[in-house]
Amino acid sequence: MNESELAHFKQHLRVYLAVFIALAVLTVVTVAISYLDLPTGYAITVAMVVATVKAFLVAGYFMHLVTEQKVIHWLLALSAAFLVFLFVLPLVTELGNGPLWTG
Amino acid sequence: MNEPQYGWWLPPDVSVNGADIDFMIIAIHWFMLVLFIFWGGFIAYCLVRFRERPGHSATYQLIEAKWNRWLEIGVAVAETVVLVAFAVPVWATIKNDLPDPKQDPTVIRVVAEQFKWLFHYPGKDGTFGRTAPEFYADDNPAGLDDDDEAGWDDITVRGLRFPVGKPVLARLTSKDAIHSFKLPVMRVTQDVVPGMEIAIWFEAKETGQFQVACAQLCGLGHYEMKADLIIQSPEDFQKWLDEEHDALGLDE
Amino acid sequence: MSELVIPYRTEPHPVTGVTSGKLGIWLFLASEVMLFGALFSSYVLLRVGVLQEHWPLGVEAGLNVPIGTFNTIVLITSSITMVMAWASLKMDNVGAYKKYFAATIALGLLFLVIKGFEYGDKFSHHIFPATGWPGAGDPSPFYGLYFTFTGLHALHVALGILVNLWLLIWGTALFKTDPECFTGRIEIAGLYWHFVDLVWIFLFPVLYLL
Amino acid sequence: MSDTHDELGFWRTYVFSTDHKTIGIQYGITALVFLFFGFSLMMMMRWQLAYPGEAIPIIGGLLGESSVDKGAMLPNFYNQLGAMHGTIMVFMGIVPLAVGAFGNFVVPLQIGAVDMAFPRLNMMSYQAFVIGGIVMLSSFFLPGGAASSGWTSYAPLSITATTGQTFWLIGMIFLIASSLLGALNFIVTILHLRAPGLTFFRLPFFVWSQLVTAFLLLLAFPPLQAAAVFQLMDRLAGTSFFLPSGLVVGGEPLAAVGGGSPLLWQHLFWFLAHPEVYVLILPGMGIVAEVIANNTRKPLWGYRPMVYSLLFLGFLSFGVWAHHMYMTGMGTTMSTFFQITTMIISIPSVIILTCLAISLWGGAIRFTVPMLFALAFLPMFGIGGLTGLPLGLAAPDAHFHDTYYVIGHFHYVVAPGTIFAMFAGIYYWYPKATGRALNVTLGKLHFWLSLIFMNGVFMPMMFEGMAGVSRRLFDPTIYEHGAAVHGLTMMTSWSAWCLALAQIPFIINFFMSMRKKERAQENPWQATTLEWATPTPPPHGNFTEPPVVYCGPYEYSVPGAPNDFTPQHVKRES
Ligand code: HEA
Ligand code: HEA
Ligand code: CUA
Ligand SMILES: [Cu+2]
Repeated sequence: MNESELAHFKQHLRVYLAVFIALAVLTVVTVAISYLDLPTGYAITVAMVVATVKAFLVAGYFMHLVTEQKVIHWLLALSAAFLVFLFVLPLVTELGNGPLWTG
Repeated sequence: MNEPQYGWWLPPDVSVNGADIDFMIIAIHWFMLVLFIFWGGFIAYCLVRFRERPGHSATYQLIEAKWNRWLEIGVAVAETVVLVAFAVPVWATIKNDLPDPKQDPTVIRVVAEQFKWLFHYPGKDGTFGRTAPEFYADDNPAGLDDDDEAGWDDITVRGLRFPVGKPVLARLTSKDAIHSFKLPVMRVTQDVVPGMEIAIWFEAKETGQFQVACAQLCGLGHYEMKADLIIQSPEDFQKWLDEEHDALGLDE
Repeated sequence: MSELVIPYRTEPHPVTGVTSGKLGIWLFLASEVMLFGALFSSYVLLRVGVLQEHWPLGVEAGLNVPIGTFNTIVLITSSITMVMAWASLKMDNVGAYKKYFAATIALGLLFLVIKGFEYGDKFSHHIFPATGWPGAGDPSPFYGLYFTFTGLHALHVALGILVNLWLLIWGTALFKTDPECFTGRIEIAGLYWHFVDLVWIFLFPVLYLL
Repeated sequence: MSDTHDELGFWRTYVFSTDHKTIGIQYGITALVFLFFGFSLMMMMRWQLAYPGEAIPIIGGLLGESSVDKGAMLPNFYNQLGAMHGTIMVFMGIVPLAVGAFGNFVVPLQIGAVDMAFPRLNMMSYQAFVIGGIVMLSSFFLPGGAASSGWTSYAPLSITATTGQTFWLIGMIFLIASSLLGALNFIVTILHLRAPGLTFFRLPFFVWSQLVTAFLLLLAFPPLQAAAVFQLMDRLAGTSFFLPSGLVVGGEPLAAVGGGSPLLWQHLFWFLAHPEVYVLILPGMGIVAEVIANNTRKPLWGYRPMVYSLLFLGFLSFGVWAHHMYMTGMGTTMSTFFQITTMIISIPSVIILTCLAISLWGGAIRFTVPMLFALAFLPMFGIGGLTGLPLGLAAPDAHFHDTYYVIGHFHYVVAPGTIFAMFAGIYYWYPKATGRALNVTLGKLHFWLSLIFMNGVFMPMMFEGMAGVSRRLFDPTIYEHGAAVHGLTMMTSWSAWCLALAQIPFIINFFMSMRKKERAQENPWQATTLEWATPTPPPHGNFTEPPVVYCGPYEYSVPGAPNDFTPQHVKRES
């Protein structure tokens, strides 16, 4: 690539570094929070929120999703939709299923 | 007892809910038949009228069919009607209207194992003895806890009996694989899933001698996992209970 | 026989705007999403299924959170080195690429080694997939889930390492003849690698912290 | 092909080929052999059902005494045959034939591509399929025999089953991997390698069906992969994902942690298996559409609605799976939900069939052999599909669940449905693949006999199901209602054996026609789609010059056009 492109590309490197730092910090954060032992409900919510943020950082910047083409977004949207089916339907079905297999 | 007539169509139905189910089955099959004959006829007609022959050629222009929309909408409407008017309410009754103690239902624990059915009646005191897997034994198939007096008068048998005209509350459990508790003449099918206790209800409107079947593949003996199903008049049933009770020999 | 020229290997397709390779890897990742999605959904179902007192926190179950945290950092670092490797190629600086890529592989191995020690530690405490919690015979599939999840993930890491090794040792030659194509391959390898990292980002809190 | 032979030598040309056409044919032959094998297993079972406890003629003597007792089948062997029949037919028969064979051979040709997007991946996908198949078949020789817990492999039964089940799981993992690689390849190929001018709404319907199918495979299979891993762990590592506590098997407490859920397996399995059933039917619909358009000599009626229905069907098929689980005791809220989705998903099928039927109107219908099979597909699938409706409603399903009615339902869709579509495809594309035409008389013989006996096999099952006879029964006659329908059972069995005989003309035709002297023309059916624009048989790289597309897929009997068919790659003057 030519000079200007190169200069422009160097911008990315800074972003990557920033993302990396953010990820590291967030990791420490989740762990730290886990030591506060909050009630399970909160703990799960917090941890999952943090994890999701990290996931978006990785997918968005390391995997360039932010600048990626539409096809890819649609594809991921599709599997996300099915993922929702896969998470929600069995759970709801079995919770409405009388006593659980508590043993 | 009247001999059941089995044939190439629905088996006899002696349950209070069976009629609804049978009605739906018949109705839907008429609906299917109409659709099929309509389409079959249409296709047959096309095949004859538009067969390739000298002096006949295909038309590039597609016909402006509107009626097919109506047909499709018709199918959709029909399905909606069946759903809303029959399927959902009927199924809700079958699943949810479990009899409450006031109707004093005949309560039976049904225990499935490879490849036998076990039917467990609470006995005179009307309460089941405590059961646990560790007590299972050849002479104690229900796994009753001897220390629990409630269990001393419990009756466990290999054939299912219950009185006519009175709801039955069955509580299904399995020791090993998934079985399926099927009473063809009662239009009842319920999988018996190990680790879960599933309560169902049904009610007979006729007496008779029939069969319990297992409808879920549960191993080698799945095919022979049947039991007698004897629906009796309340008197006969009570008589049977007393006999079984005496057979326990608790008095001496 | 594969001397055929199949278009859109290196140049993006006018409609989709991506190369075939990239579309392919994303499709593969989509299916991987469903795979791990199924694992997590099973986790949820099983967890709500058993009595809560039968479900240990990671710490209670003897998972070593500091080590887990460290391993997370290792994996994240390997991700950034991976990006850098790709970026170096973009700025056609093969030397830097080699360093970063080697580092990625090394970190991946480190991750596996540490995981191995964690497993060893469990085994030495007679904790196996078949172990219940808190003790044998208690109905909690926790350890089963722990070993299956981490095992499957480790498998993915191992696979990534193998591919990367191949690319580093035998693949790089391609860069001289067809830089576009090779950079593309590294990007694809990267996408896979980041995805594996991404899975761990969820695995870690779910197993160790909750 | 001819010249490339010497360049590459036998192995690279026929065994480790990366050419989509060769791979397609490899898939086809393998799948057909598996189909026939799966059918043979079933013919043994049909003997046991018709003549319970009697020695199986001929074969009975050849089997080990672990499977037969003095020639008479044993229950566990029956269960093995049943499970393997299902598995082989679905995963090693129809899917490889419909997707692997027809997809591979036809799709690149129809979109004017030189090959699949990833030829080497394509080869790997076939190899994974073969390995999976070998693992499956080898399990018959294990102590305890093959998997015997049904193709659904419900836990806990499958977890306490013999080693065959482990092989089943490993085999499935290979077959799934194969399908995933294939699916990925198809999607990229269809999205990227279309000839210039071949816009999405100029794609032949068959390509659309393959595209949707590929997405179903890609996104529905992984959960079963996960489930298979879980079950392997349960069997080998003693975990208990699917095992609740306190199981007592054969009087012995089961040594397992417990705390698992048997229903979790069912959810993961059916999450795949319902989309899977559409994988079984959609390519068939695609083929039928092609053949009907070609033999009515006019464009398909309602091409766009059909495509939209296809997409809708594909999407919704991920949200209906629990209609296989009504009887597991789910609450009425959820059963209502799944009843609604199940009724909704039946509508697109109705639309597609309606469009195909109306397409006949105004045509000049040629009753070629492929057309006969395609026409028979419509009512046969109709019966299969319509019988799905009562099953889709929980209350009637309470009587039909796991009876022969279900068996009848899905065999009508897969056997006289999909298999007929497959035959249509074979008769239709055989000339392109081999450069020889199939014999018409034998073809018609094959068709009429198959049609008669297919119905002879599956229609009686509907009535057995009505009578409440359960499936997977080693000997239904031990039940009163089973004994009452034994006449029907006999009819089914004899029809099944005759159906096998009815395949002889086909097999002869299939192999003899290859040896024929005279070659088939380039475009024997006077079709419009691109695969007919290639030399016959297509060389490596397919097209002599890269085609450009000027019009839709089914431009038949265009007013003012020179012929009654206007190929897609021919520019129309004016
Ligand atoms: C190709 C395979 C295929 C297809 C397409 C279908 C299609 C459908 N299936 Fe089927 N099904 C299976 C394969 C298939 N199924 C298998 C293998 C099983 C058993 C698994 C096992 O337990 O082992 C099964 C089981 C099964 C069950 C579970 C039964 C039970 O176990 O209790 C149910 C319940 O809802 C069901 C419903 C449906 C419905 C509503 C459709 C709908 O999509 C149907 C829609 C189609 C129509 C409504 C027909 C439209 C036609 C017309 C309107 C006119 C036709 C007439 C002419 C053209 C003349 N199926
Ligand atoms: C795609 C799926 C598929 C197909 C096509 C078939 C086809 C057939 N099936 Fe199958 N069947 C299943 C899937 C399928 N089945 C499944 C999933 C089950 C449930 C298993 C379980 O309980 O777990 C089942 C169960 C099942 C049962 C119930 C067993 C029981 O419950 O105890 C029966 C009973 O008769 C049966 C019969 C048949 C018959 C007679 C055919 C015939 O239609 C076969 C027709 C085959 C051909 C016509 C062969 C065509 C091939 C050739 C001619 C080869 C030519 C060769 C060369 C050119 C090299 N099947
Ligand atoms: Cu019990 Cu089948
Ligand atoms: Cu289904």
